[in-house]
Amino acid sequence: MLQWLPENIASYGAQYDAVFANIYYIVGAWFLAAELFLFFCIFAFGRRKGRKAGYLPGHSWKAMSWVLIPAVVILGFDLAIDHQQVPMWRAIKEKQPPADQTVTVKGKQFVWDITHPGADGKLGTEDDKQTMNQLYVPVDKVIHLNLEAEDVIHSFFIPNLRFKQDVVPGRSIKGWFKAVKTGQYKISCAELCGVGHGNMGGWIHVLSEQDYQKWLRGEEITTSRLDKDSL
Amino acid sequence: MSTAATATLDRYESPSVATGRMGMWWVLASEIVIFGGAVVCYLLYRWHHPEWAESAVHTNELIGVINTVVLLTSSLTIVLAHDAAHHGDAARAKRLMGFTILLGLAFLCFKAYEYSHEVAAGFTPVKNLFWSFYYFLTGLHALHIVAGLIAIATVMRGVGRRENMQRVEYVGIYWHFVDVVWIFLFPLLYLAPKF
Amino acid sequence: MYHMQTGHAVGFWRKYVFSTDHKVIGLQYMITGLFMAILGGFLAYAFRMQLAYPNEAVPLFGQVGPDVYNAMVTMHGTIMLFWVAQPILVSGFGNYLVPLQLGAEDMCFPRLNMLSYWTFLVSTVLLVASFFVPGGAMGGGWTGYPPLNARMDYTGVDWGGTLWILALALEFAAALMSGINVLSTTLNMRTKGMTLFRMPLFVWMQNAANLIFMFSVGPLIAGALMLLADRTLQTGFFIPAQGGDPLLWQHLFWFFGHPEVYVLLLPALGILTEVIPTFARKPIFGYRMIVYSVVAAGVLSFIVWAHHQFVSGINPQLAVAFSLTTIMISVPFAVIIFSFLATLWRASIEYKVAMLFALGMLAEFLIGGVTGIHLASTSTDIYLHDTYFVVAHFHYTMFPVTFFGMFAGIYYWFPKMFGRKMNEGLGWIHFLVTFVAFNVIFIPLFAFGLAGHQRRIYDPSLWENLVPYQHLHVIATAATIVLLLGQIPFVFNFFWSMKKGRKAERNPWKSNTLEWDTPSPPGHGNFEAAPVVYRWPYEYSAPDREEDYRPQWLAPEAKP
Amino acid sequence: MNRGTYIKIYFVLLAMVGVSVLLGLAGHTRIAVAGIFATALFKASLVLGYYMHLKAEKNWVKWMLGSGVACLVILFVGLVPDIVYVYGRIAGN
Repeated sequence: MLQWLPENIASYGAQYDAVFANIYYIVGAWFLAAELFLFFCIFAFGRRKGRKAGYLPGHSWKAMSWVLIPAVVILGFDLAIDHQQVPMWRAIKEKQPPADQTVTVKGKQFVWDITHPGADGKLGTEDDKQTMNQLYVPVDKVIHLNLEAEDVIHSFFIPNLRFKQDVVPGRSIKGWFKAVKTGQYKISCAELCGVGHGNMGGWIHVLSEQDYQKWLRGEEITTSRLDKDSL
Repeated sequence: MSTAATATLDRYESPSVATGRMGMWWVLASEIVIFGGAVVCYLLYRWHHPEWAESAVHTNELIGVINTVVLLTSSLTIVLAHDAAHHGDAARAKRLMGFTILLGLAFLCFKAYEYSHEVAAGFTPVKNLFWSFYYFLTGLHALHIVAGLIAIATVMRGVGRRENMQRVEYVGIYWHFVDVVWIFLFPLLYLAPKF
Repeated sequence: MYHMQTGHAVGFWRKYVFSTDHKVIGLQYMITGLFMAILGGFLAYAFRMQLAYPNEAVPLFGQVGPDVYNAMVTMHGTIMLFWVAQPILVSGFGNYLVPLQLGAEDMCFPRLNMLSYWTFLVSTVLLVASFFVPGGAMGGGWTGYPPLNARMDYTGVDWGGTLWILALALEFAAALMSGINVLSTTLNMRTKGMTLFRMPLFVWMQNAANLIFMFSVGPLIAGALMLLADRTLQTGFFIPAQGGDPLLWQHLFWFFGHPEVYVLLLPALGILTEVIPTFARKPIFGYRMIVYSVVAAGVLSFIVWAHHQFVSGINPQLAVAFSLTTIMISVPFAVIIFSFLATLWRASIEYKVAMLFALGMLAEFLIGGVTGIHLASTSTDIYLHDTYFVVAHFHYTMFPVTFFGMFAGIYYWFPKMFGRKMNEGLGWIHFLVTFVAFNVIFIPLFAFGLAGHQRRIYDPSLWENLVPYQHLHVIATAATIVLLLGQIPFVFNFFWSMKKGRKAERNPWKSNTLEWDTPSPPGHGNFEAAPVVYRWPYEYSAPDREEDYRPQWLAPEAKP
Repeated sequence: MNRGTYIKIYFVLLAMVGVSVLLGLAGHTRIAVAGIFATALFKASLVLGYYMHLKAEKNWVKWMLGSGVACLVILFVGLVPDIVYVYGRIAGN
């Protein structure tokens, strides 16, 4: 199943997909064991003449331990899973590395309004660059996002960065990522936001440093396929 | 009635609480989480919005006090009606339930007076969120008063025919619950929010 | 029909329509639910066709635009949960079986019970009517998140959303009334000898479900009234610009919404606790352990709700705490599932259709359970939240629970309800088609979710990253049609067997619980004579008895 | 319980209304707020205990009503981090 995940271009991508795989294999093993046992019982213990079912009410602690011990082992595995995944969560949502650049993303029905800092690298100045649905970032830089919404709840989702955060009107939620590979990747809206929800998306353009500077100056970028009309 | 009751006694495991009263307790359990949920929302918002205190000074505390006393008195009359019904005094029970209904109507009249003055002063449900909550909480409570009055009136008719006297207790429990809700709404909306 | 206690005949209207008999009310709930299931299934067909063949007119439906698509997915979710699963599993089976299994004549508040059904029917009418009002039916998602649904302008849905809220509020009121009946009946109307720990597990589960429902739904009812005010009066309970907070609704909704999963799951597990021992001819393994697990799950279900909101802007540390509680709630359910597996060990299984559906539910529900771990762990949920993975996950939990559980119950109790057996051959076909088609629909959706397919978009062909997987939508849609067609044998079997099926005796499956000590179907008042209970309900294949079952009502044989 | 008790309780309740009103006038302090809610709780417990006869009721009923209140406490505590101390909330909202 895991080969379905799209290419991962986030700096934490390898660890992230490792968490994924880890859970997948632990849980998969338990799942297979349980299903195999179930199907074994179904086929092995069919009704036959002359054979009576065992009388096993499972009232004693000894009998119940057949169920309780596996359940406790499962709890152990679950806690182990949670223990190894929580640092990943903290790394993504709580501990943000210092920003190289901050971008404001504002969702509204049914576009993403994106404000890039201009050449001075600061938001809220004259040279800010406004785009619609197109996010431009330099590669290998820590990008902070101010995620906001104007009208209803949207959700800023970049599958290749394993990034998702709902944007809520009245809040400015911080997010961060660092893309390690240049190219164009999809942005979508992952929260039902009205009639145009199915059309609400965009592209993130991860550019090399030179290309990014070029874009800031408003020059043509040949390495990038700038398809402004597509979603 | 009595034969069916004895038959039931033999028929089933001994009941834990009289069936009608237990049904009323379940109703109250559902109501506690409904009113409680609304109050939890109000408290959370109130904690976040200290500026609501400015709106809250405009609630009419005098009428709040009067209505508290009216409801407490009606609680007394309905519990005395239960006492009378318990001792088989149907006429007295009926009279006391009549008082309760009158007091409930008085509560609604005061409430209506209060609402009309507030709306006239511009404090409508859309004025701000404090007033939205004020109308929401007191309105929901007033609806329960109306439902309680209908229930009491229905039971009162039965009591007049000396039928189902045990229901005086059940309807009383409901009425006391409405009173308890008001006991909390009164400080929440009239007294404490001014701080 | 003849009334056993009062001894007078009852007319048609009192008997079938305005009845206070718990069995009739239970069947009314079930049949209303089955009709709504047809509607919900048809909606699924229409929007799956749109996903497979975007923007082509859907046969039997017509063009599906984005607004219609939103309305259809919203109503599909609402209908399947609150107008199919809830009325059938909780109110339907609960009403029909709880008094029978306790040895009672009826519910203890029969008129409240009738009021409950009629309130439910009014809510059904309101919900169906909302399809036909200007602006169409509710299109803001079955979770009704504000601000989207707090103002009509955001969705373009006018009266549809308002009717949706009213219908839900009435449905909750109906479910509460029915629940009060089940709880009171269980406490006060157990026949002689039926102590609490001799009750069938089905009764335990029904009571647990109704208690959980009662304690979780209140804040949402309050919230629904606030949302209604926001929609109609323009108040600002959930509008940030007016000081409200959209996240409050999400919390209120999921504080109810997650326990609701168990409200639907527990009755279905209750059906399994009756069906599996009967056809395995073996006592349920660990009766008390299951009861305590249900209690533990019920308590835990109140502290897991925010795992639906990991990326919705809640405090990240709160998310970690909720992840831990969510992981912990898997333990009581692991205990219950393992108890079922232990029950099958050294069993003597009869492959009746009811048993097939019960086993099918176990096998499928496991998939739903294990995929939940990816969603319960906060970091992997970042990626999977609001993708098709979630859709596949909850269908793997809710579909087996609702439909496999319901079919297991219907095939099992049909002889009791209508006095005739259903056809086993047609039942096998029904089971095989349902089982295979269901998996073919939803396994591709897991793949879709992993590929990053976000939910609730009406036209996947607009999305460059999803176009390579379009064939999976076609497969899933084809399987949906097969699944729906596969219900035809059931519908035919149901109505045909009602009239022409093989006559069923009182206890056709040689089962132990009290409902099998009544005529099939039971008359008004249920039992000819008050039954007395002598033992727990799962005495199958006892070594000291020739026959492989010993009903609860059978007096102990005198010792020689 | 008899009529005398009911009437005595009634006068205690009235006195409590007076106390809470006086507390409301006394001053805008935390103690006054705490006192107001303490009197409300006291009043409610009197009504519950004596008028609704919860004192004489089976224990499970008290537990059942109490667990309803417990659910509300859970809800309240769980929502404080999000609704009161809001994560990422823009000032002014």
